[in-house]
Amino acid sequence: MEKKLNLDLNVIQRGREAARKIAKQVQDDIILPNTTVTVERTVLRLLGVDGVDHQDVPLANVVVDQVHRGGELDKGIAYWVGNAMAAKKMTAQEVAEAAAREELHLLDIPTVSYDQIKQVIEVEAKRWTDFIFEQRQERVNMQKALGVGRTPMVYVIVATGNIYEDVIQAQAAAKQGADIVAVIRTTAQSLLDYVPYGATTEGFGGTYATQENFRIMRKALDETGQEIGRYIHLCNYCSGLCMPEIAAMGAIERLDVMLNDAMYGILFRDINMTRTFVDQHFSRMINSAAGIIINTGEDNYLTTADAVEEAHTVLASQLINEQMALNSNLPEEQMGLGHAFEINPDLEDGFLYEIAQAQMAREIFPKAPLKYMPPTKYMTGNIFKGHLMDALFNLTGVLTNQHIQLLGMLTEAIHTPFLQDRALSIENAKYIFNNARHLSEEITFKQDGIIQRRAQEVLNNAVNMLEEVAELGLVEAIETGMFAAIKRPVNGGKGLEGVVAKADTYYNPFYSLLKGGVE
Amino acid sequence: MEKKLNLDLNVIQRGREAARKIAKQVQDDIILPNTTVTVERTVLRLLGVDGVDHQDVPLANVVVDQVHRGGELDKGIAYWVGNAMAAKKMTAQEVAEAAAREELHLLDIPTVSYDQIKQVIEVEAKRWTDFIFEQRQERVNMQKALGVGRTPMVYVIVATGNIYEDVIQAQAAAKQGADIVAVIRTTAQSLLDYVPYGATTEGFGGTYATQENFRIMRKALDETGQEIGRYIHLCNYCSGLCMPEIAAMGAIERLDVMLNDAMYGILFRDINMTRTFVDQHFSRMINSAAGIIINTGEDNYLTTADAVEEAHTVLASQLINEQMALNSNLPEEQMGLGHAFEINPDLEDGFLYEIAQAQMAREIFPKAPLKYMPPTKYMTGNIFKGHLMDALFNLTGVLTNQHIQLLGMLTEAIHTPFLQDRALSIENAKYIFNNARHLSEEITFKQDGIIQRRAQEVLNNAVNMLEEVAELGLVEAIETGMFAAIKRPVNGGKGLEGVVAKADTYYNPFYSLLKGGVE
Amino acid sequence: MNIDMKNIRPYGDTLNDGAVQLSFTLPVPAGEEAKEAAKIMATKMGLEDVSVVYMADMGIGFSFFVVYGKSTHSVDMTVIKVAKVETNVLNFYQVNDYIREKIGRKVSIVGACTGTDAHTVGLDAIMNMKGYAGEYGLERYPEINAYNLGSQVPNEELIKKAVELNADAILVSQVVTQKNVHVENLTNLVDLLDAEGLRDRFILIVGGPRISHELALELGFDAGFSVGTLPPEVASYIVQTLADRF
Amino acid sequence: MNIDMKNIRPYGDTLNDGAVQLSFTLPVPAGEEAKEAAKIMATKMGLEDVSVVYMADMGIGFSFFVVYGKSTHSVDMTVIKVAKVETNVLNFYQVNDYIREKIGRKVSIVGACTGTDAHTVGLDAIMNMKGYAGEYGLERYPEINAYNLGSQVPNEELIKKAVELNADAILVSQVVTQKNVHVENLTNLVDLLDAEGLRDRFILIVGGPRISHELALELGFDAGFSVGTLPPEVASYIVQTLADRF
Ligand code: B12
Ligand code: B12
Ligand SMILES: Cc1ncc(COP(=O)(O)O)c(C=O)c1O
Ligand SMILES: Cc1ncc(COP(=O)(O)O)c(C=O)c1O
Repeated sequence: MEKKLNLDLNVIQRGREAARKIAKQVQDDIILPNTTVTVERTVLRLLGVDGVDHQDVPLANVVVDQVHRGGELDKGIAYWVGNAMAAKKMTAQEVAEAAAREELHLLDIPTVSYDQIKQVIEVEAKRWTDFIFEQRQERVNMQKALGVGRTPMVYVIVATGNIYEDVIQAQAAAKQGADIVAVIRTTAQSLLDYVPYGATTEGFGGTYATQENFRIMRKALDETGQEIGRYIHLCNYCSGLCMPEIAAMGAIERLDVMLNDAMYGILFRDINMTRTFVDQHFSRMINSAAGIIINTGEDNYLTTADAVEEAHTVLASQLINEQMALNSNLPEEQMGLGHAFEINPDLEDGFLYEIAQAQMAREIFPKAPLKYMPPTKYMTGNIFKGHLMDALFNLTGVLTNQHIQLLGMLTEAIHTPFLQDRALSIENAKYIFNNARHLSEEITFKQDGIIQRRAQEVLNNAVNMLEEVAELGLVEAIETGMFAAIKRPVNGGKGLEGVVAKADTYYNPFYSLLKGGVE
Repeated sequence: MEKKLNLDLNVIQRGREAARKIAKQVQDDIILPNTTVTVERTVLRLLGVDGVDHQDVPLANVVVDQVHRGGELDKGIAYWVGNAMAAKKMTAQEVAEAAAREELHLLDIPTVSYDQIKQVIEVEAKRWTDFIFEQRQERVNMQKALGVGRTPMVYVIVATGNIYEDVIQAQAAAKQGADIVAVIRTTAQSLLDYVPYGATTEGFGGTYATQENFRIMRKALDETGQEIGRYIHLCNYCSGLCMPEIAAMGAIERLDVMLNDAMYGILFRDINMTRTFVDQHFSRMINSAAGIIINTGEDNYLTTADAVEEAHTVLASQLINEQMALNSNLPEEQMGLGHAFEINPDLEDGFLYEIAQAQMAREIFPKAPLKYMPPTKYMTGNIFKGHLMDALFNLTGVLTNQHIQLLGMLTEAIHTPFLQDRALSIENAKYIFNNARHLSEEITFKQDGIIQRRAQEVLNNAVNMLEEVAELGLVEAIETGMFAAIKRPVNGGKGLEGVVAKADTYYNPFYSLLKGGVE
Repeated sequence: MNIDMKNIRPYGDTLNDGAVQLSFTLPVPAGEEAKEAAKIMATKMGLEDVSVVYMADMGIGFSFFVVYGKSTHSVDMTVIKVAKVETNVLNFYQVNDYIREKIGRKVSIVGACTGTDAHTVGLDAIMNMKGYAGEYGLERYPEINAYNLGSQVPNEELIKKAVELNADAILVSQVVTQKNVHVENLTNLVDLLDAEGLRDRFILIVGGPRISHELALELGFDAGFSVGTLPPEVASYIVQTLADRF
Repeated sequence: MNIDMKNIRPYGDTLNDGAVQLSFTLPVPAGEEAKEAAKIMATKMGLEDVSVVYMADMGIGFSFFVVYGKSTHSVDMTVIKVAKVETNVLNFYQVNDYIREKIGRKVSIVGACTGTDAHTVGLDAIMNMKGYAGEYGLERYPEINAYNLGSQVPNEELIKKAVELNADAILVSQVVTQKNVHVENLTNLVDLLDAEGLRDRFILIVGGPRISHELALELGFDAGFSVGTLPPEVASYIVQTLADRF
């Protein structure tokens, strides 16, 4: 890729170095020493535990809660469930069901040897990780057979609240030209400390993320993909209090893309820091192994802050997300780092600033499947003007070689998309992508012009900020409100009660198994 | 202005040379030896003849017809009317009125000396040319006082058929941000061999171009201009069988812009060649003196032909229009050469070709206030898509420094513009012009890239065509269908009966008076 | 989905939600009263849950609105019958073969943009050699003699030419529809033909972006063609109708 | 122009032409029948001269339409009365002066995005120091104690805080309106206040892009504010209403 912004590679290097330092500290001080209830539930899910009890509580929660209440989660749920399996000659699922019927208390079972536990667990764990790798291979095969859309890939959302209605909208979208369909999650779900179960029809501004819903939509999109001869990607939210569990569900059901950010939950959902850092780490290991592209949430910075003034926070966050992802062994090719087209449309030369920002992200993260978010904040009920803002957004996308283009909707300020809104949006993107297909290769930017200077300025500000954060430590930086002007204390936020310091004997087979899966 | 296309100056020079040769031949062989009924009627109008007879025939027509029927128009109407004025001690208007009452036959009046005739005529002629120069100065003064819109100037049409309804639409447009308002002319008018009279309310797809209508609209736009503090330009059609008369009316009523093309009438209205060449020449002398910007009609080539294949005919016509205009002493600063954004929107990289064409026009005619026409042919009932096509058109306009941007309407395929269509169009243009204000200065095109190669190819084709035309002569080129694939025989077409070979003693004071007016 | 064909309603994101988008201008100044007027207007149109999502001043005391609402109306699809050109569409070769076999002589076709209409592109698309969208025009058909009279042809002249050329079919193009000028002009043509007792001599066809087959029948034509028509469709209709009439 | 205020009609390019643009999707496959259905739908809405200018297949046997027509409905402007916030708008300095003079103590204001709503930008625009569109927010007013409770605040908690802080006014923001969740949530707040006999203790205000003053009154609030509201408007309303209530 041609470099057009004359960015100082040393400055970029300094930024990466600072971010690496930031991430390492979090890794060493927070992530490695701790586990969480959702990490442990994920372990259960990856050992084949599924279903809910008579009160609709997921069996994974039942089992982990039992051990957590007993104060013994620090050894890892794999230890306890493995012990039960070995002792009782049961599968993990049978153990969980028995626990749900209150016929079994994991902590009351006499313990067998560590080796015995490891033996039963590793077999089971390997079976499921292998299944994940198979699903990954299946994706590769299908993509090879069907082909995929060219970049920028067209990403649209469905958000009816009803999985069956979502299916109709999603299939229509694919036929209209969408490459990626994201099922928006109901607004209340991210703060639930469990994953709802089964097919659901009553979401609110979105549809529950459940394994069954994943399965239903995956099947529908595979069918449509076959029909139209193009692989259709499925996206959902790997975010909130159940990050790694959803990652596991996504890996099993062959989702392709997942919203997954290292800090979003802390800043925008007031989830506890430690909880989030630990959860995102494990969730990304799974995403990595499953070949799922993550989408980070830097667009969120700009929904509250000004996109010109705070542009550097987007880049700073991208660099942190990158380093944290690397610590989860997630390859750059799966890092769908986020950014957004959110500058006030009344700004003179605003389009130039947008180009600068988008091109900058492209040059700094050349291998990343960047995810570019559309104008939302300045959209109004004027659907005609809105359609034009989306057009400049689409033009910027193709001009700066974005990988994933989340399409804006002309009705953004009014309602979640109608069928026709999505169709008009796709038409907008397809028209502009095609009509300006090679514009990117045709154009260079003036030496020290508005665009170059803007990109350089944003880069400098971001690197200065990162160096400050590295100095301070990420925890303190967040505590003092350096990100999105939001202050979150280390001991505040939701989900803290689900954080557990690991014992020396902590056992989780997946850390090593998953790492092994990716080249 | 920065050159971005790497165009070969020698090739451009060759094109200009060929066009100069083409224009010179027309000037020498066709324009100078002939006059026409409308040229002579124009002379009367510029001597103060106004009004209609009891059958609504304009007095200018009554008088010229009298002399033309008598076979004596070859001396010029100025000779005959001057003779009557001198003999009868009447003003030109009085002569015309008497002729209309059939109390006076110009050819029956005993002739006075040539010197006497010249004396009465020159005084009167000078009075009216001075008035035109005053109007020109008035424009300069008002523009200085009020300021004018920045380029690309926003040009919109009104087309209700009723001048009073037009006024409302025009004033609204100015308040919405328009810089130029064109009153579209009723569809039947261009083939009338007279100019209708008075205020009119029943046009068809447009409003009659009459002097009173000009006056009404001029007054309305001056008022609104004062109110909003921006000079609003008025445009009408100096085209059809009455080109020079409308030029005179426009000069008197301080119009600012006029559609005026050297070949449009021949090709697209089947008006006789000689008639058109003579008429356009005199009309342009008036436009030149009056400081009126002409708009040529190259967009018309692309309504029937393919905009990619026939792009070079646009440039060829621009170069011919330029040379013909120079022969009328029209300065480059008043040459609003036309071109259009009419490539099939489904074409891959079509946007690059549009940029190439627009930038090429800009570089080849650096001083001309180019007039850029919007997509029309590929507009459909899909108003949403249409609005996007207009957006790329607007972006191309600001990116290539067009001077006059005739705004496209999202309802182009449906109806002449509603109030709201125009407002949305203006919003479209203003948004994009402002948001990409300095994009032009920021961007350069790849050496030998798609854009450069396309511009070079179009230039080469145009120059080859012009050299062929120069070889053949313009008349024969048109006869054999080299322009717009339309064949027009030199002795065919409308208005031929109004062409008269000049006598040696032909007299028309305005040729020299008008020439003298411009530096 | 369970779509009730007797009660079709607009669809936004849920079956039968009735979702409709509107835009219009009212000749009143922007403000709360204007917004209310827009809401009342939409309500009178049978919308519920009306949202006036945008209001803009048009510069002269008028206001533009974008409105969303849920239509309470429904349409019974089961009773809709639309008049359609029913002949099979043959391709270029088939049409010529058909003429040779079923008609046995060349077919003569005259076309024009009539009245003040100067939009020739549509008629040219059907008639010119070059054709349209990859399909040859009628002039290219060896078994058809096609005469394109061009633009702004008076009805009288068109009829004269059709008689002169012994036309089997007359093609009229009408693009300008302002103030319903096309309806007037087309009616006038039929009246003239009737008056001269010539109506049955010709297959009478009209085309244009605002023409429908239904409108054509209403106005006394044999067929009407609209946006996107290709030459073979027209040729097929003509030759089959002609063969039927023998 | 001679505008008849008793019979306001949409305006395209001529007074009373009734011109209206529509777009909607019907759950039927594209084709002549679908087009006819769209036309019937528009006709039922009271449009004449209906043109279905665009039809597009939506991929799943549904069709999208763009339609123009002339509305036969008219609106009587002379009888429209819209409830409006009637207090004068004072600026930052005037509000503070007004409080000092007419109220003589600090004014206490509590605000929250209630229910599941997490859209804080609108409320922040009114309350935060920084303010909005160049106007300081309520927190900056020296004579006002403003407490912004943030997002997703349950109604119960909001009331508790308001009592605790001895609030003069409660500000509620509601942005999400899907399935009318805002109406439910706002009604619930009024019910809770009524139940505890606290309704008259507070000036109760709601704001959001789909809120109108009228809706606010309907739901039992004192005032409603919508798109583009600036902090001084809200402050002015509160302090003047407060002074009146003394
Ligand atoms: C090109 C064009 C012109 C060119 C025409 C050049 C030419 N030689 O044809 C020029 C620039 C000269 C022109 C002038 C005017 N135009 Co014009 N023009 C257009 C434009 C942009 C495209 C029309 C077109 O070529 N379409 C492409 C063809 C292939 O499509 P089509 O005509 O629909 O034809 C297809 C079918 O309908 C059908 N068909 C058509 N005819 C026939 C006939 C038969 C027998 C059959 C079987 C089928 C058939 O088959 C065709 C192929 O599929 C339209 C806007 C638009 N995008 O539609 C405005 C438009 C048609 N013009 C319009 C107007 C008002 C004018 C003027 C009157 C403006 C003025 N006052 O100066 C003038 C006057 C012309 C006149 N006297 O008629 C209006 C009409 C409004 C209305 N609904 O009444 C339009 C809609 C633009 C607008 N929004 O104002 N125009
Ligand atoms: C920014 C934004 C977000 C941000 C919010 C960040 C934050 N901290 O606020 C994020 C990304 C988190 C978000 C999330 C969601 N959002 Co959101 N979001 C928007 C967006 C783009 C802008 C809203 C905004 O900030 N406007 C700017 C402010 C200044 O305007 P305002 O709110 O109207 O406020 C003004 C006035 O209304 C008034 N006002 C407002 N409140 C008050 C209160 C008082 C007392 C007073 C006096 C005045 C007042 O004064 C303000 C200043 O003038 C809109 C789309 C749009 N362009 O409108 C969608 C939108 C509101 N979101 C929507 C949805 C559905 C969601 C989600 C539910 C999606 C999902 N399933 O994940 C989530 C969940 C959030 C939740 N639980 O509520 C929908 C709502 C649809 C509907 N009508 O119900 C919208 C319309 C987008 C869409 N088309 O789908 N969103
Ligand atoms: C990373 C990430 N997660 C989740 C969400 C969705 O919100 P919620 O937290 O309600 O699931 C977003 C929204 O933009 C996001 O960027
Ligand atoms: C130079 C010129 N004159 C006139 C016209 C208008 O058409 P008419 O000949 O009907 O006046 C055009 C239309 O594009 C034009 O370009």
